[in-house]
Amino acid sequence: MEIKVLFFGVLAEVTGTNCKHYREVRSIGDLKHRIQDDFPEVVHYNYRFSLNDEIINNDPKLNDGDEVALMPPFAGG
Amino acid sequence: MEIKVLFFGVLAEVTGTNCKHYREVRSIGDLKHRIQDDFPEVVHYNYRFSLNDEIINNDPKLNDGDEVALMPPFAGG
Amino acid sequence: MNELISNILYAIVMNYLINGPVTQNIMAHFMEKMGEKTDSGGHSVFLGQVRADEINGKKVKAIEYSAYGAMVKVEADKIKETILLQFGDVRSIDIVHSTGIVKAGEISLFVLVSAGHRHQAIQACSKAVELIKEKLPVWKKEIFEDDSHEWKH
Amino acid sequence: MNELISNILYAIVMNYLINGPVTQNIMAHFMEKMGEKTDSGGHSVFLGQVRADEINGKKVKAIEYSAYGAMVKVEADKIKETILLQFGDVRSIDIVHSTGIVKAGEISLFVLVSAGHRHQAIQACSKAVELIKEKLPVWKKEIFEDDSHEWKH
Repeated sequence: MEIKVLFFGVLAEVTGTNCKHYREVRSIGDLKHRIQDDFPEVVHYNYRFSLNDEIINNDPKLNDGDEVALMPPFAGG
Repeated sequence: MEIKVLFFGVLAEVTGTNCKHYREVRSIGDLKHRIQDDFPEVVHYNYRFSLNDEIINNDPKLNDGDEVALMPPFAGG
Repeated sequence: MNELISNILYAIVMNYLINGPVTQNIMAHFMEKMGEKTDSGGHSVFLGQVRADEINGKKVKAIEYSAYGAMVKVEADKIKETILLQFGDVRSIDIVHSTGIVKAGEISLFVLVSAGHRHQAIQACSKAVELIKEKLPVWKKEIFEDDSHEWKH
Repeated sequence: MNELISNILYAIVMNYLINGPVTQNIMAHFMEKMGEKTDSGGHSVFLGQVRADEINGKKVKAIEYSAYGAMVKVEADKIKETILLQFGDVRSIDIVHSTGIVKAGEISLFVLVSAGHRHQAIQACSKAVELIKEKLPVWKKEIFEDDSHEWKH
């Protein structure tokens, strides 16, 4: 299985990427460790996860084709 | 002395005039009677007086050249 | 913009009244000026529109407004002062009100308030609209499709 | 209006986002539609403008916005539903937000709420603006005159 991870705002800047694919990642908790291994600097930032366009507060299982985003606090307007 | 009296809104309609001059009228109270003599129908309507662009709640003396208006409740917007 | 139009717009800005509806062109004039104030962060606009109400089976086709022009000027100036005193973040207030015939679907009142931040822009615009309704010496009669009319209070 | 422009406007209406500032032309498009709803009595518009703030002696010349487009669509649809449920007199809600570069003095957010009567138009527009700030996945960085930048939270 493969999922797509999007980085927004300051997290796109500090990771140097907008998008990265991860394979064989079972849950958001699992993914969070994988991302921190790749981009240690993200631990310094405040962010939430979304899964398929919905903000999540729990630790759901991930499925093939899922889209996850790392979202710093919103600042629209 | 002569003053100018303006009629607005429904009062312009029921009196059939926008403007009438009155001579030798000493106060708003005095003027009110003179207007009611000329246009008895105004007693059926709710209105306030203004004197020289200011709403008045008392009974001031009138002076030559004053402009008085009879104003039904406002309905702008 | 040619000189004639510019003079007409100047008269509206100074006297608050326009004969007929507040057109898209007039609104555009005020909205184009917004960007000049680069210390503004929010603009709140209110537009009053003539509604095609149905009253006792008769449909409103237009409203005819009349106004006491000299006193509108005095009162609208006061409203602007009041708002500027109460809302320290407000940078500017524009008010345009129609006189004469305004058809259903057309705009009869335009209020634009610019402020440094959104909350004061929105609150001040809302307050200005309430003061306009309460204080401006303007009267209206609804004109129905059969050309009969009724004064509104 | 030619077909290309009409397609661009349709995409804005459906997706809420536009690349670059909300221009006078785009605002005019939405404001021209207002008169079609002759049961509307009031329209409340909010415009968010990029402010030329000075921060530590450096002046903001622009803001660069980025957005999570798919989620903006989901969240803005939800905001519209929320407002329509809460304010029964509201007839329509339009929202346009910029992505990319918007210069100081330019408009980055346009919200237009039409209602039967003024109070609900004004309150619903204010509520929509708060929900947009809270719920839309949009990020911004201020770009200074020396081309340095700072992320805003």
